[in-house]
Amino acid sequence: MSYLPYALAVWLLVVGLYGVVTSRHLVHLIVCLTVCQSSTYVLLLGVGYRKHATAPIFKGIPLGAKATDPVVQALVLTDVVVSVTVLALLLAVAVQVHKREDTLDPDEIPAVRG
Amino acid sequence: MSARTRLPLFLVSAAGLAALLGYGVAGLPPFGDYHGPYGLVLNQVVLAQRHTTNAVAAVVFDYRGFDTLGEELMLFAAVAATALILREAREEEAKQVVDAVHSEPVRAVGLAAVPVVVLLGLFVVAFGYLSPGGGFQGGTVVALGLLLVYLAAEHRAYRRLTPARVVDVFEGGGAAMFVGLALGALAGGLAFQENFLPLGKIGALTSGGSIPLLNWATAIEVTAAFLLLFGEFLEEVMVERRAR
Amino acid sequence: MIPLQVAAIVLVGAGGLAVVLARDLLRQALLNSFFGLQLVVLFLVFQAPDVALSALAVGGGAAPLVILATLAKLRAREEKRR
Amino acid sequence: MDVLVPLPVALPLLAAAALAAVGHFVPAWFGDLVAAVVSVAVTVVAVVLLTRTGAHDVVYWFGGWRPSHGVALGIAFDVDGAGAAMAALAAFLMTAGVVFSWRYFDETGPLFHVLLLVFLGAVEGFALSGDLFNLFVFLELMTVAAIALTGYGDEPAPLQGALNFGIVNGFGAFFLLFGIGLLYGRTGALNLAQIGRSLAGGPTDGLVLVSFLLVTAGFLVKAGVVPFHFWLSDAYAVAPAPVCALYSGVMSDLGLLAVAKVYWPVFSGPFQTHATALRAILVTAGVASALVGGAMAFLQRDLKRMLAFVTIGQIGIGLVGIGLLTARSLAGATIFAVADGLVRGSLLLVVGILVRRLRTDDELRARGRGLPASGVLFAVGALVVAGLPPAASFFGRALIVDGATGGYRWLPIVLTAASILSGGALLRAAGRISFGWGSDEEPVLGEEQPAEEEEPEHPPRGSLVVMVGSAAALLVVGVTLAAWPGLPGKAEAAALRTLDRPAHAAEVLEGKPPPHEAASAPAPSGTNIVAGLLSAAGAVALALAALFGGLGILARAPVLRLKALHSGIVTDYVTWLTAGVAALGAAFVLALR
Repeated sequence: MSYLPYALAVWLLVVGLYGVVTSRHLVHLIVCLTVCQSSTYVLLLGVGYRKHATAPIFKGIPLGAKATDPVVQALVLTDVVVSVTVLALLLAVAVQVHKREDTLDPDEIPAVRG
Repeated sequence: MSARTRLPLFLVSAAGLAALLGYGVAGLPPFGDYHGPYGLVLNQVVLAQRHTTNAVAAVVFDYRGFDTLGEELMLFAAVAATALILREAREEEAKQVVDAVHSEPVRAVGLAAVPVVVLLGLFVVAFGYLSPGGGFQGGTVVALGLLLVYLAAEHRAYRRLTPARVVDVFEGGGAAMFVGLALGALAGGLAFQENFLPLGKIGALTSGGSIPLLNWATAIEVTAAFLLLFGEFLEEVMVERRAR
Repeated sequence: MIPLQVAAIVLVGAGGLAVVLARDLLRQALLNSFFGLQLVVLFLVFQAPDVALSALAVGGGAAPLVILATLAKLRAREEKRR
Repeated sequence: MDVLVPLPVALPLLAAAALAAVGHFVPAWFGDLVAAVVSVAVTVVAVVLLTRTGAHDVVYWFGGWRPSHGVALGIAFDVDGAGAAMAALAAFLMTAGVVFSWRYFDETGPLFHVLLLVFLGAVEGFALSGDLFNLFVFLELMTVAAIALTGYGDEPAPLQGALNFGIVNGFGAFFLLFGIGLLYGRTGALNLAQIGRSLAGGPTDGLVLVSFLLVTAGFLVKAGVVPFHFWLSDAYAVAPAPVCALYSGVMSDLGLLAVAKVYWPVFSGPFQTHATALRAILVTAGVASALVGGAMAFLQRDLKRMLAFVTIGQIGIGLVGIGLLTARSLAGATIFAVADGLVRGSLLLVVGILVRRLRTDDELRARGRGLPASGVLFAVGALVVAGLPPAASFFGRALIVDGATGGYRWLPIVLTAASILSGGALLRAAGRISFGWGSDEEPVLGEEQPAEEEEPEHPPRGSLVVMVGSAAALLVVGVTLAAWPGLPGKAEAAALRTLDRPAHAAEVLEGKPPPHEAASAPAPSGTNIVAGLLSAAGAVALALAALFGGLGILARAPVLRLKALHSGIVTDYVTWLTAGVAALGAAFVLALR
């Protein structure tokens, strides 16, 4: 049971990969990418959690109280906000591809091959 | 590869990958038994060293402020690039604007919500280093609040409120301010990004030295970035509407 | 581990699967915002309120908005072509 | 602390943000000017830093947070010889790229230069950082800027290449971040030296193996090592040539050297007793890359794609150098990466000249239309890629081979074969374009691309002198780098310090000066010189055979199948990525346990 959060991280990464590989539409694919990304957030916050601990905000709690790790939270919180702009960037590229190719099926977009 | 050969290859590989990842996470301490040291040491020293009650904000803006600098530039670059790609691909089309909502009561309620949400966002920014929140979260909320102008009123009003040129200036300016504050410390003989203001009284809005400044620079940057982003995507939709 | 955490973990796992399996784009966009909100709950029970707040602003606002705008754009363009 | 250290990152990023803020109000040339001034300044700063790393690393703690009791509170830059050299290389290549495209991107406003500056800041940060998460941040920043830069095609083209780039590199970053999560859970540290110190006493268990796998995979995706290389040729096909020069000369090399940068401080402790097995795995991956890259390069007609595969092949040779796990090979790999990066950058700028003058970078279509100056540059660059002595990359390659320990006697033969393929491909193109040799139909090289022989909207722009000059500058520096006094000895001393994990950790975390490493002054042996000459001669012979004998002989199933694998379909690429990580992981688990 105490490894369930880590199992969730593995699950999300693999499931997201499955979604990407079987995707027939680039927008669908890009959304699946964000599922993979959330797996890393779950892992990071999971490793920084401590039993019976409060959030690392020391307002109105006794000095030296047990608190969760602030570092992983800092890493994740900025990345969450930034990742949505990267999502938007990829979607904008997809919109541009659609404009020129009339399709967003990865198997049908004619690309330079070989 | 045809789709028929791709899937079996993927399933075998993914099973292998899942096994490997499982093998990896099995070496972690059980959930809840994290024993540090990095974050736990910071939890011990943050009040004395930084006078901010929110340890996460101290990490974001000071201890690991250099990561944040990189993340801010990522936000800045991603939005600038999105705007570029969409603007280049956008057709020059009719200027006739169709507005989203026509029901007056809905408009009134929506517009009334704008100041509420914006104020909420500003509140989240302002107290970010004392309680949960900060420039990243609050900036996003402020941008969402202003976006309600579009949803409730009209596209033209949103564009008038957030003209692209001005937003561009703030988007670049917020990021430049963040880097500039760090370089300022360097020019003053301190380390890059070192705090150069008095730390203030623990729990007060003036606490944390330069953290409030960095926090507000971030808020400006994030708000402007999201306003620009939303504006560009809405413009994409409006172009199609107008064309019909 | 407390039951609330177990519940949040199971929900997020199911939510992620649902997003991946949804083949209709609009449906996927909606499921994705649900998934985003489930993550908010998970972060809260992991004692990470700062992250939960940013996941709320992103998952409940910014991300669905950008995705829906993209879908509206693509749909409008496809209708125009017909 | 040394005030210069933050500047290579801070200057470009500040300039980028400020340029974007004032972009609407300044004339078009302002962007060129700012980018040029900043990249020259960063080049100077990086070279000065390089001269200061002679006897010890330059360590810088951001925010002034020095470690207390062995725990790093903040983020450190740990500038060693290799890092400073890469930083200088990146800024110099960027300078050449900016000069090369002077006033070329005027219409799109200052954004091209804004993104270039962000890219420069990101690669500088990645080259200098000594913190694992910070490496991740700069890797991502590099990706974001690069996705957009890839879209600045010379002609309007679908951004499919940019999308493949973003998606595959996105997965690389997720793997890296997952690995960081594992390491953080075990060690509670993000500083490389501190993670390494914490791992050193512990077991070589699943967590260590898998985190090494994930972190390495993240970097190898960026480097473009087989089978993580598929995105690379698609991105090069659409990106403008000066941007390709930065990708080839900087981004790939940085991904490659990051493997050593993380392996030695972090993982060398727990893997100490498994070095033989690890060596076998990494050298195999490098050799596979070298051969696949060379073969695929030979099968291209689009020069940018050809150089993409040349890059993959040369990076493979560099990976062999890092994978041999000796100080001499590491020194060789570093010299090789820098020198060859400059030469590949120069080759891509020459392709840029062709694109701007002939409006094509297709070997067959450009047959007999080449310009004399660019033809000479291209041919010399091709010979250097083939391993011609006494160019600096030849020295690097010789050190790599000399550093091989027993059991790798066959390495020179395989690496020579790979170089003959890469060099032969480039020389073939040079012969066909400059002299009109050979035919203008080669079905094996692929069908005619959908013709875009549109009349140029504007006459060819850009001064030829400026363009040739910037390409020539890269080539000259890349070739003559070997003349830097005592370069091999210095590189080896630096590599020896990298290999001494405990001393390096004490230097970073406690500021203890490292022990003086007595470096020999290795010189390439006679065998190496003969091998280099043979390799260059082989490349010329191969090119001539291809030009006058035709390529019909290659129209066979295995060749066509290899080409067909590079399908341009992103879901294929992600499948290969998954398979590659799983295979590499299986090899680790079987060999290292």
